[in-house]
Amino acid sequence: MSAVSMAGALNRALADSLAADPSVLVFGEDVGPLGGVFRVTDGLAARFGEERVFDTPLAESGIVGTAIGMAMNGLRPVVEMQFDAFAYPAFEQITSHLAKLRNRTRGQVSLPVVIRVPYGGGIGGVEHHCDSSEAYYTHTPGLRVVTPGTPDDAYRLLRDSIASPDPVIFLEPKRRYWAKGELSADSADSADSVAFDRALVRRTGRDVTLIAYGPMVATALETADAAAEEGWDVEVVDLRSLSPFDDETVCASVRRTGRAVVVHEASGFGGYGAEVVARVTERCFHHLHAPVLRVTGFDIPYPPPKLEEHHLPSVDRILDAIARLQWDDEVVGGHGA
Amino acid sequence: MSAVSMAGALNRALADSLAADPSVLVFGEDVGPLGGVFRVTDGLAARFGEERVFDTPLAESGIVGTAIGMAMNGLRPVVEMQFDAFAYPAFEQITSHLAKLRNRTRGQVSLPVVIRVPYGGGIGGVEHHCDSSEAYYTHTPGLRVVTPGTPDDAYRLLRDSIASPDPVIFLEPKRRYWAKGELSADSADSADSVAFDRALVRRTGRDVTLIAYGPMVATALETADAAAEEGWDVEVVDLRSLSPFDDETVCASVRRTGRAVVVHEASGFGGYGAEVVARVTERCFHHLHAPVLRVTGFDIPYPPPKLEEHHLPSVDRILDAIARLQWDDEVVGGHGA
Amino acid sequence: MARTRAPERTLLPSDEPLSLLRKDGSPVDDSPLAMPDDDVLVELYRRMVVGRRFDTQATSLTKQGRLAVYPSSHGQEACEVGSVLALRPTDWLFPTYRDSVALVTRGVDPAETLTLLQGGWHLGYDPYEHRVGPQCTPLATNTLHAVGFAHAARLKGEDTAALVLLGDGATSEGDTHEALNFAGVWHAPVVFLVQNNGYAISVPMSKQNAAPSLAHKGIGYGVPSVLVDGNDVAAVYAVVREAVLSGGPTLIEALTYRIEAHTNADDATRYRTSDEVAAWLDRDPVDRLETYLTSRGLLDNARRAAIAAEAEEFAASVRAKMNVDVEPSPDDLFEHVYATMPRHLREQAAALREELA
Amino acid sequence: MARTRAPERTLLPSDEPLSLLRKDGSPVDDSPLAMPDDDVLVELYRRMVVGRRFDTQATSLTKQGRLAVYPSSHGQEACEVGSVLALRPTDWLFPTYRDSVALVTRGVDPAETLTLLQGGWHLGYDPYEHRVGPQCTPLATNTLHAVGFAHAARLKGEDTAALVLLGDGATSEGDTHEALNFAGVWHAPVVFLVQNNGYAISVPMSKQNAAPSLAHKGIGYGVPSVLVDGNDVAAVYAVVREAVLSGGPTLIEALTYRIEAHTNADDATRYRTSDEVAAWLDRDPVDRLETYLTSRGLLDNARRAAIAAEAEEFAASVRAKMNVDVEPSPDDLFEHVYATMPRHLREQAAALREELA
Ligand SMILES: Cc1ncc(C[n+]2csc(CCOP(=O)(O)OP(=O)(O)O)c2C)c(N)n1
Ligand SMILES: Cc1ncc(C[n+]2csc(CCOP(=O)(O)OP(=O)(O)O)c2C)c(N)n1
Ligand SMILES: [Mg+2]
Ligand SMILES: [Mg+2]
Repeated sequence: MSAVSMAGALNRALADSLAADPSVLVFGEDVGPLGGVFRVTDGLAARFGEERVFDTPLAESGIVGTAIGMAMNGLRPVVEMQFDAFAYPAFEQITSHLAKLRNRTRGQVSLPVVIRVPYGGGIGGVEHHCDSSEAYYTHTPGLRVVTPGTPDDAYRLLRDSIASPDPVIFLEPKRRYWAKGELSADSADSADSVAFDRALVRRTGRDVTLIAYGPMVATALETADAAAEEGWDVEVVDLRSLSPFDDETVCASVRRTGRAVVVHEASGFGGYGAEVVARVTERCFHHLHAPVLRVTGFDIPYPPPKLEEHHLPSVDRILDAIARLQWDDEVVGGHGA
Repeated sequence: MSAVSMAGALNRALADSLAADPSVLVFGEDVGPLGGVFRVTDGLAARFGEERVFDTPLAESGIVGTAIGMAMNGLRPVVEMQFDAFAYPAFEQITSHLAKLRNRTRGQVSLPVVIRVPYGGGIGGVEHHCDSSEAYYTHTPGLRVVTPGTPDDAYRLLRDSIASPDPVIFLEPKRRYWAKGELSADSADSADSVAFDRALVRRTGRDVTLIAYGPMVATALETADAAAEEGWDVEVVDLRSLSPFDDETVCASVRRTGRAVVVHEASGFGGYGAEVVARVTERCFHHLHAPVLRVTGFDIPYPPPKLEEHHLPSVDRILDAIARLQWDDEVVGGHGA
Repeated sequence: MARTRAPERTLLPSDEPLSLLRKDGSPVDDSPLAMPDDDVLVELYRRMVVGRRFDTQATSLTKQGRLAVYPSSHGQEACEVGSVLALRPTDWLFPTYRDSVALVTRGVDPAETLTLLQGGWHLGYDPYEHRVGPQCTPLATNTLHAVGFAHAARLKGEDTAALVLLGDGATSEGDTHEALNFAGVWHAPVVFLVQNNGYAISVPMSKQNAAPSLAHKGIGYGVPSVLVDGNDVAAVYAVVREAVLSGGPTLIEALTYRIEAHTNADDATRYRTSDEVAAWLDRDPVDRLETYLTSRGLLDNARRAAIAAEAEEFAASVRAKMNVDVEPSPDDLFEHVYATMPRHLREQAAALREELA
Repeated sequence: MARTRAPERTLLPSDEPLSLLRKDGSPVDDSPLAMPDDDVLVELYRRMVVGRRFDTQATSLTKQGRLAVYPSSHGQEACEVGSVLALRPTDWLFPTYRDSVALVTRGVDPAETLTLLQGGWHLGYDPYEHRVGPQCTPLATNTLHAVGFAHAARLKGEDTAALVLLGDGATSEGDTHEALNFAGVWHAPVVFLVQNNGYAISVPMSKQNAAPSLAHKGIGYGVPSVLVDGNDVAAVYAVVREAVLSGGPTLIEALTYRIEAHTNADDATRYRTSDEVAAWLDRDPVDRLETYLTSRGLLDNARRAAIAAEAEEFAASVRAKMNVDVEPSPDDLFEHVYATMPRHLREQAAALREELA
């Protein structure tokens, strides 16, 4: 099978889901004839017709709110928010309805809605086009929050998300839209739901666990290569499902290595990484040789294009964090007061 | 000075700020003649006139968006969101504008807006009336997020918030509105801005630090009393300012006690407590005898009145957490793999 | 610039509210509306009487602490009942917190209707059983659900209209705008019934909107609009029925009044006069129809008494049901957050069970 | 039910767009609008020519990589220039990303105007210097800022109107609705100028709105509405001027067209035909006024050449400024998040400085 970009893999997942299930719809701003500003929906309106793939008025709350109504009536809407920050007008519908209606109705109403959100920076985008908004969604019970790091995962996770009876916030790392990768053999014909809420060890290593997701998976793997040259054997865990969180896979890794660094683009304060640190520390405290560290964006609004490189986690910054994991202390032990 | 309820203290703070500064305005839904559904703005419209204290159309994005415009034009709006979940329609204006305009304009535009949000549960309120939404705001750089635990703090922090050049999300623990306390001598006449972003040790203790805020301050103090009977000497830190976070006060306490529990009503996953755990662990790792634990709401939508007691952190649940802080391990030391 | 312009005439509401019955119960001569059939009129009356009794019963239950809160629709029965009876069985209703009478009129069990307000769960009924969406608390948000639902029906080839209820205050929310716009563009079969009862809690219309009427919003979306006397149940029935059958969207503003405070927790004397309330009591929707039916010989004393007795019986059954303590199980907290309970919730549920053991 | 009804006549737009100049540059005989003074007309022409040259220059700069992105307003100069020149010095402008020509017309330095699009910072100018709010990217959000700003001016006793620019697509957002409603209720001096250029990126009006015109939204808020030929700068100037002086809110829909793609990154051939573009090129706002001015003897060859030369000079100065690399300092990242830098940002700034040392 030939290599495909992440945008291409997503396009294929949408097409395959539309073809497989007549209740699947795709709509949003510019997703019809234009094919989306990132071309993720390219060709779908022509192939499946404008009844199933269509442009809406420009109103994000309207898009999510009507998707909720459609899902109540048995359809499976897959909607797009054009950029991360433009999902905020839909925040009320997402938080108070999409996330809570199943619970509110004791399971009688199921909302299989997927909200695709191109997120994160690194593409020279101006303000409001580069937010990493995962923490807003992961703190909201009732939502699943998923993000792929590779084209293959993009395909599989999106198919799983569309098949899921739960609402899914599907975060697409826009800086990786054009990076190519192979699709695994089976992914073209079936959605493999085993993958859906499990983290994946992308690279094994003995010394330290790098915990990453979405756009940072590639950066973490690069770091692991660089770290190998410095003598550190780095394990890389790709979370894929941010909520629910796969404690099992992550903790098994950290217990093995005794050290961990969490990486994400979003601002650190109150960011998703805080949860990872807290969970891992609670569950693996006695296996830890050093506090779990975070490498994240600064606690600032996303910067303009010319400054974004300073904000984003880099290989060097992750290596620095690894270096700070108290390698010398190892023999000392104990956390005396 | 006689005891006053928190609602009364907030009312006094608004009145004193309105009296002291003609640029202060109070508006929102039902804050005029009705005096707010919790009566926090009682009597203000009559005293200061409907040009300064007024009802708006029913639209939260409109309230925050126009407050931004007013602040750009030199006024100091203090707006009310009637209940926590009803602030969500304003999420875009809060996140993309209120929080970011100072930064966007390199400091040329200052937005001294205060958004008052009655938050949290424990009052038998139906769905959407009991959310603890602090994590959404604390993860957003550019906002200050403040919450009082006592009437005295309510007065001081609200005056400070109104005086602040930064936008403030002012979270009012609605279950504590009617609890009475003394106002400190100086608070009636001056806003003491030293208090504004500092945590406060509400009770000193040697064995363990309870970190709480807003509605949980009273619960934490109650727990400390109960714990004393079981032989634990508990220190209680009231954060007051959730963002920025007072690392200094909190870490000094945890370094002293070597153990800590963070308490909040909001769901644990990705909640504010995760940040507290992560920060404290990063900064105090070698002083910790046990992982910092969290006692929080479950990872579920806020429950209906008849079930809320099960969801909310209770004295017993906090005592349980304290008991799990590995008191026996103390002599063992070390965190072997 | 060659856009087809829908004729303004059909999109703008009439100058005066449409009506069929005058305040004194006499029929309007030259109404453009068709008077409902006799049996429908009697049924409207019966349901209003039962609905009002249910409503006062619910208010009493708050005083006994059996309900956490109750927003009364006393005075608004013409809207609550007239609109719901105008629906076909296949249509859907999207109500708000104030529309408990609409729910029981639609056939939802009264105890299930009151579950939310009693505090046992967020919703007590199965939306699919009577085609009634969950009663909605965040204002105006149900308008979008209704539009999406109705459009989905269209896509599925089903003949289903959605009736969404909202208040005057809710029209100010952005969601109402987006819903009207989507409905206009999609020509979705949705009836937006704005019960303009003059207040959003304490805020009067003068602070809410400066338009000639709320129905004047429709033209901005290409949505036909109707202004109707909301205390005239025959008129409400007629306009909603026509809207439901139109196959497209309609915005209806019904002028009415809530006689009680916003909820039992509200103090309405802070923002309105008793004279104002009295004037509206004089326009009572139930009395008005009763006078008309009596004058037409459609309602005699025996029938009236039978209906009153039925209402009493209904109230008694509500009391009986609400006096049974149904305690929700703590397990429910975790059961339906996701379709399948994820591990972390299984752990939390287990911890709670252990705590309670 | 005794609400005062504003007369519908003044709240509804005219059937046909108001205009002063026909497509061919000849004057409209029976326009209800007053033709601007001669010197204003010449100034409008001069600013449109300069504005257009600036616009094409900016588009070129994207090709050279000096700008990250540029949304052109080629074809919309009558709106950009006509509305801004209609403002008084004390008035405020609340523009969007597409309104760079409006900004330079208002006197903002072109390099400062382009800072956002060049990628150096989110905004390059001081809003208070020329009374221009920050160019706004999240659609429709600036409408609320404009209403709040104008209402604050009223409260402070200042005679300041706010002109907010938005597109056809932005009218669908909830914020536009809330802003129009607040403006109506507060009678705030705000001019909402909707530049209806037919598309929101690729989405045509037919999928955006089903109303007879976007201006028909005004009546739903009690806001007087105007439909104007947005390629007729004299008419745009006249209606905005009148709206600014009215002391209350006005909704203006200006029918226009963007000749270029949405931005340099967009491929407009995916959603519109070259015939459509050609038809609109034929309605060019600059040519139209040029013909009229020439016919009136207000513009001779020498003046025309002088203006063209001025535009070239302006473009050259823009090129020169934009060719200087102004690198923002990493310290800026932390400086203005709060009024005073909190400790955690001081630490982060220090860490970055160390890293870069
Ligand atoms: C988004 C949102 N904001 C605020 C509230 C709080 N609230 C509940 S009812 C109400 C007034 C509603 O007025 P209206 O729409 O006229 O309906 P009515 O209660 O008169 O039937 C308010 C402000 C809410 N429920 N939802
Ligand atoms: C809230 C929001 N949603 C989506 C976008 C992405 N977006 C940028 S421009 C645009 C189209 C805007 O169309 P219109 O309002 O007609 O203005 P025009 O670009 O035609 O001037 C879209 C969808 C945005 N900027 N803000
Ligand atoms: Mg009302
Ligand atoms: Mg447009």
